[in-house]
Amino acid sequence: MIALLIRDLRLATRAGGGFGLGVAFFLILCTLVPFGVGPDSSALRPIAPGILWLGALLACLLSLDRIFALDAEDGSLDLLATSPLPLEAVVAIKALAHWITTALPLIAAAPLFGLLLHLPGPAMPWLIASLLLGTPALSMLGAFGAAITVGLRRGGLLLSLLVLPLYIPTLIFGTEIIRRGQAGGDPATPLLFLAGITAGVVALIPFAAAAALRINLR
Amino acid sequence: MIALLIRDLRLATRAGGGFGLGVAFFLILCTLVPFGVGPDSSALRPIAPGILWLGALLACLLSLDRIFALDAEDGSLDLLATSPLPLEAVVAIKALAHWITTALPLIAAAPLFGLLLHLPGPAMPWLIASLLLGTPALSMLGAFGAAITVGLRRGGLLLSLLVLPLYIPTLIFGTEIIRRGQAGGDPATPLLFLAGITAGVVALIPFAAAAALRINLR
Amino acid sequence: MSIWEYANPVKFMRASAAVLPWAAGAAALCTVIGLIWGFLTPEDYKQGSTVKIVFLHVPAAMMAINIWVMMLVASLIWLIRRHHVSALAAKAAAPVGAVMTLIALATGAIWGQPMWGSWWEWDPRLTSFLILLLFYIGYMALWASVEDPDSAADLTGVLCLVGSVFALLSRYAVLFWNQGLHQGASLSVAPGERMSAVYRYPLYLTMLGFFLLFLALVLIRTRTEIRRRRLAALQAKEVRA
Amino acid sequence: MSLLAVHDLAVARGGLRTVEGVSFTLDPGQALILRGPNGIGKTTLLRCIAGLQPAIAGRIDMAEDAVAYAAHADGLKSTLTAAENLQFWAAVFGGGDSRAALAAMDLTALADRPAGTLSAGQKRRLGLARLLVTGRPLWVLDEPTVSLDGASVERFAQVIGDHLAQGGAALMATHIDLGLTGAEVLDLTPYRARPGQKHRPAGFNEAFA
Amino acid sequence: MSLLAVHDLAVARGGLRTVEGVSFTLDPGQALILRGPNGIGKTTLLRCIAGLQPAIAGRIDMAEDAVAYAAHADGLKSTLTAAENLQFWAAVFGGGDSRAALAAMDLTALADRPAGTLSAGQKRRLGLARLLVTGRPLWVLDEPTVSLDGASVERFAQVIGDHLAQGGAALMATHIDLGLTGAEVLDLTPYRARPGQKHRPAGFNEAFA
Amino acid sequence: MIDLGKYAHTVLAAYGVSLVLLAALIWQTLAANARARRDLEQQEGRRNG
Ligand code: HEM
Ligand SMILES: Nc1ncnc2c1ncn2[C@@H]1O[C@H](COP(=O)(O)OP(=O)(O)OP(=O)(O)O)[C@@H](O)[C@H]1O
Ligand SMILES: Nc1ncnc2c1ncn2[C@@H]1O[C@H](COP(=O)(O)OP(=O)(O)OP(=O)(O)O)[C@@H](O)[C@H]1O
Ligand SMILES: [Mg+2]
Ligand SMILES: [Mg+2]
Repeated sequence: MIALLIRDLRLATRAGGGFGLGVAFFLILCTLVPFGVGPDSSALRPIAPGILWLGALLACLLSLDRIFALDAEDGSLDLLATSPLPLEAVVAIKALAHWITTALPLIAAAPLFGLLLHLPGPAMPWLIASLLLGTPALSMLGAFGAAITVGLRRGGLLLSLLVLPLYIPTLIFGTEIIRRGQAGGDPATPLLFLAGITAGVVALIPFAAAAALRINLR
Repeated sequence: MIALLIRDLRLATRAGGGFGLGVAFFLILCTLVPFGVGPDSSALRPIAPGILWLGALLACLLSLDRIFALDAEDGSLDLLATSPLPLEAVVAIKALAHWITTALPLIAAAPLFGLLLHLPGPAMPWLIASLLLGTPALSMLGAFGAAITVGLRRGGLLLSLLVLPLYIPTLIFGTEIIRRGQAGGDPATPLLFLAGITAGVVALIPFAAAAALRINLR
Repeated sequence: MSIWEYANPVKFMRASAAVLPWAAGAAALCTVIGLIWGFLTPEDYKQGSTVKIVFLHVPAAMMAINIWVMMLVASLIWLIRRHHVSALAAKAAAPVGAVMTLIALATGAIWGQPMWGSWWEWDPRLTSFLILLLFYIGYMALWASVEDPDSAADLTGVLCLVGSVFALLSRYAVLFWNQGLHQGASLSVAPGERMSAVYRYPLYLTMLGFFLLFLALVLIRTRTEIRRRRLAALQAKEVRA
Repeated sequence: MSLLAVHDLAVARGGLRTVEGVSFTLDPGQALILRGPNGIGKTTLLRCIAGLQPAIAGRIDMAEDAVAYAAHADGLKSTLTAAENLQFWAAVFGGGDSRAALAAMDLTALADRPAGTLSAGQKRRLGLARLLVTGRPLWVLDEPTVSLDGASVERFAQVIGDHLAQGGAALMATHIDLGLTGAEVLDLTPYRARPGQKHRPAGFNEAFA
Repeated sequence: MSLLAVHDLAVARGGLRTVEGVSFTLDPGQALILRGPNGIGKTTLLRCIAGLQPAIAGRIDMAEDAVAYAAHADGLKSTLTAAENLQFWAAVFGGGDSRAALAAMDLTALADRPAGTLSAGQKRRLGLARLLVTGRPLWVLDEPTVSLDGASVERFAQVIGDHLAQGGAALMATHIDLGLTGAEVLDLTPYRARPGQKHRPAGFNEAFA
Repeated sequence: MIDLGKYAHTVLAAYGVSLVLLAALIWQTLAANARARRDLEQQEGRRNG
């Protein structure tokens, strides 16, 4: 298990592994938004939480096809499926590796991007908290989508369509936390909901994803 | 030339061709935004032009890897390159096919999504006009990015990274048209600039894209 | 001997080994002295001690642009004359340029906090630098992603060409989009607008220092790339044999 | 006791049966070679025994976690070195000395090379070295010697011989002669699935044919 | 006048020369078969003549737009029917009767099947039918008979014979005997590139080795 | 020590960030160069020896 995690992390940081591309994409998105909606901080501040969450979500989304597709192409997935590791554990580990290589750098960089979008200082801790709590669910749901589309040739857009609706609850509660924190309200309720969603997803989705993989392997 | 265009359109509308996925993605995005920024029309109205343009841009982006990658995988690209069609024409036709299958449905659906985001009525014609004028540049620049990344395994995120910065001028002038039109100002200047950019891009980028394809073919 | 001779890797290794100690030494000297001198300059009556930031900010901003231009030239030399070292020099310069852009952005942002009251404004000057950073990132990411070195050199060359045009275009678009807060060029020749000599001479020195630093770093990095390429070439031959 | 016992097995690919009625047993120290024309279903049968797809009919008896499978694709990561690739699989299968496995396939000199820079034959040897670190008794091999030159094929035959001598077993599909003395051969041609009424369709294509 | 004349050609793959000093001419009615061990550079040479990659040294003389190229991949779209696939290429090359081409490769019965549902050999036949609709005199073929059964190979040899009789020419790389009478054979083994000082490196790998 | 006035934090932060970035760049450059030299010498040694 540890070996699989280490291998995936190593692959991501070697040449062509795409480590850091997610952050770069996030940066571009944050740059593009003011071009779309105008440079005033009064226009940017209210949408900043939403944009930051959407950016995280899309950066996640665009890196999903790396989770299983590369392993399926070079035959590793067959070998992993016949190894002593249960396929559920493989899914969970790969989602974890995706989270570490994509979401974690993104969370680390998020305050910086918050500055770009004029997110006020008091909202920053809530931004971090909501991302830390919510992104594991994004990675896990993404792994499920990737498992379903692993056999398809250019599944990118289809993958997005399958996965985005699954992301909606996470997105809603995530932004609500920031908004309430920013307004000085009480973000406990959405925090609780978000934690519940993430816990449920992390506990149950690996089984669904492993089932999807088994179907695609045979 | 016509034959190539017809074939690409036919492929897009057959099973698995991905026709309509762009609009679906656009729809999801537009429904996600109110969740992100709150449902008040006062919050939505000022950002509506920007969101619509960003949505169009992202929907475009996610379908780019279909432009050349599928043809490269099954060997059609080699055969097209040795055919009497100049590679520049192939690029131009494929960008056109991408525009017709992705951007055109999007433009047709845009007023509907404008309504969802409370874009005021007088801005609608400007929305359509700016999209009509700007999206050909998006498709063509996307074809350039797709040509550069055609040899790569999972170029999705990299493709976005290369293409999105190139979209900046188009995005700026496109939203500026709507904003000025909405405010009753004079959108002639940004319209002119946008037309200029699109004309320049459509005239020159096929050569750069064909050069990139030749490099990747050898 | 024509200047193109230096495009031969062996000759380049020899020549750069000779130049490198001098460039590195001069770079260290100019940068350190310039920065210390700059740090000791008196306060500005308007900006207070923040004026000292200029000795980092302006040289970095200048180099950020100049390095991209140098990459463009090197890419053109590769695309037209197929000199391999030229392509590798462009590759070597990109990270240096990206760091210079980052320094200009960071010092500007830190400066903006007391001057404009916010860390970041979507001022055209700042925005164009952010866009420049994006182009640097894309260029480096493409180099890292393409396995075949010949294709990588060609593709990044084409990208550099197209990217230059769009970086320029973006600058005009951004100017059209938003009015600026940032001051204009105060090194300009127009009298009255010039900054006083107290600041000007240390500034010249740090600018020279940053340029030499860039030169030294690019030479080292190009040598690194040449060694890596040679290693890969030897391995490829071994596999083929 | 036998390592693997297959009774009246039927397998399907793409919703259609390929072979049916296949039975054999494999004892420790035994090697069995599957033969048959292209497309008869050798690969499908091996994947089924490796547990990658379910059988349509029949029974497969063996101990759990006994199989090590090696297919056409070697599952190598081109940016990891040869040693790193092997160490990963050794860790996943919990054991196995990767240094010894590299030596057995004559890869010691290439241990620190990224797998992407190896030639086709060298990659294949690395893929086969993986079998040695699994510590599994039953090797299921699909055309193991593709793109190996003569010397490597001999070395591989010797590795298989050692494995059998230590009480292992091997089931392979191959078109060429490996020079394994004492290996049995099973030709699948007589087991080609015949269309006709079956108790249970193998999938959509058969259910509606 | 000859259709193709190659003088002292050198080609490279992956930044290293593969073969060099290759010269030959091909007149109308003539067929030339390239042979050589795996990896010598047959495919590279053919791609170079087809215009897909530049030569490192030497000259290729031929009329513009004379070449029809067929490689391992057939360039078929699985959701288009066989006839649609062929009609597309006929339209691109401006001419050619796609009905006749289908008939020549015995595909008339399959014309309305989506190409994705054809078997490997049928796909290959469709890929070769494409040559007939190009109307080009010089066919450049890379292992054209892969996955064809005996009857199809014979049919293909006859198609080539007809093409030569009509003043065309064919350049092929193949490992098997096609039964083409009068075809010349060129073994590339003696032309394998030797390391040494060259005026101009073929790419990064040669420039730095 | 020189007096930086009320902007001490600003000035020091700017110098600090810039020098850290420059130091990281220089360190990375030298480390990569040393590594490339070592790998190449190893390979050439293997070829000749
Ligand atoms: C974060 C972003 C910033 C960027 C990318 C940036 C970029 C630049 C560039 C490119 C120059 C060179 C101009 C030239 O010589 O033509 C410059 C100079 C200068 N900047 Fe900034 N700047 C930023 C923020 C700031 C801030 C916040 C201030 C202070 C309020 C500031 C003050 C100055 C001064 C005083 C100069 C030198 C005088 C001059 O040459 O114009 N900059 N900056
Ligand atoms: N993805 C697929 N979808 C549908 N049918 C398939 C698929 N893959 C293979 N088949 C069919 O299943 C049958 C069995 O294939 P299999 O790969 O098991 O044959 P094989 O005996 O291994 O052949 P070979 O000697 O060429 O390796 C063949 O008739 C083939 O056409
Ligand atoms: N993408 C690549 N990058 C680097 N080297 C390559 C690449 N593809 C092939 N080669 C090498 O180029 C050489 C020539 O390959 P080529 O495909 O032309 O051989 P071939 O004669 O067609 O072989 P075969 O008979 O197997 O088809 C081989 O040594 C091969 O290893
Ligand atoms: Mg098989
Ligand atoms: Mg070949």
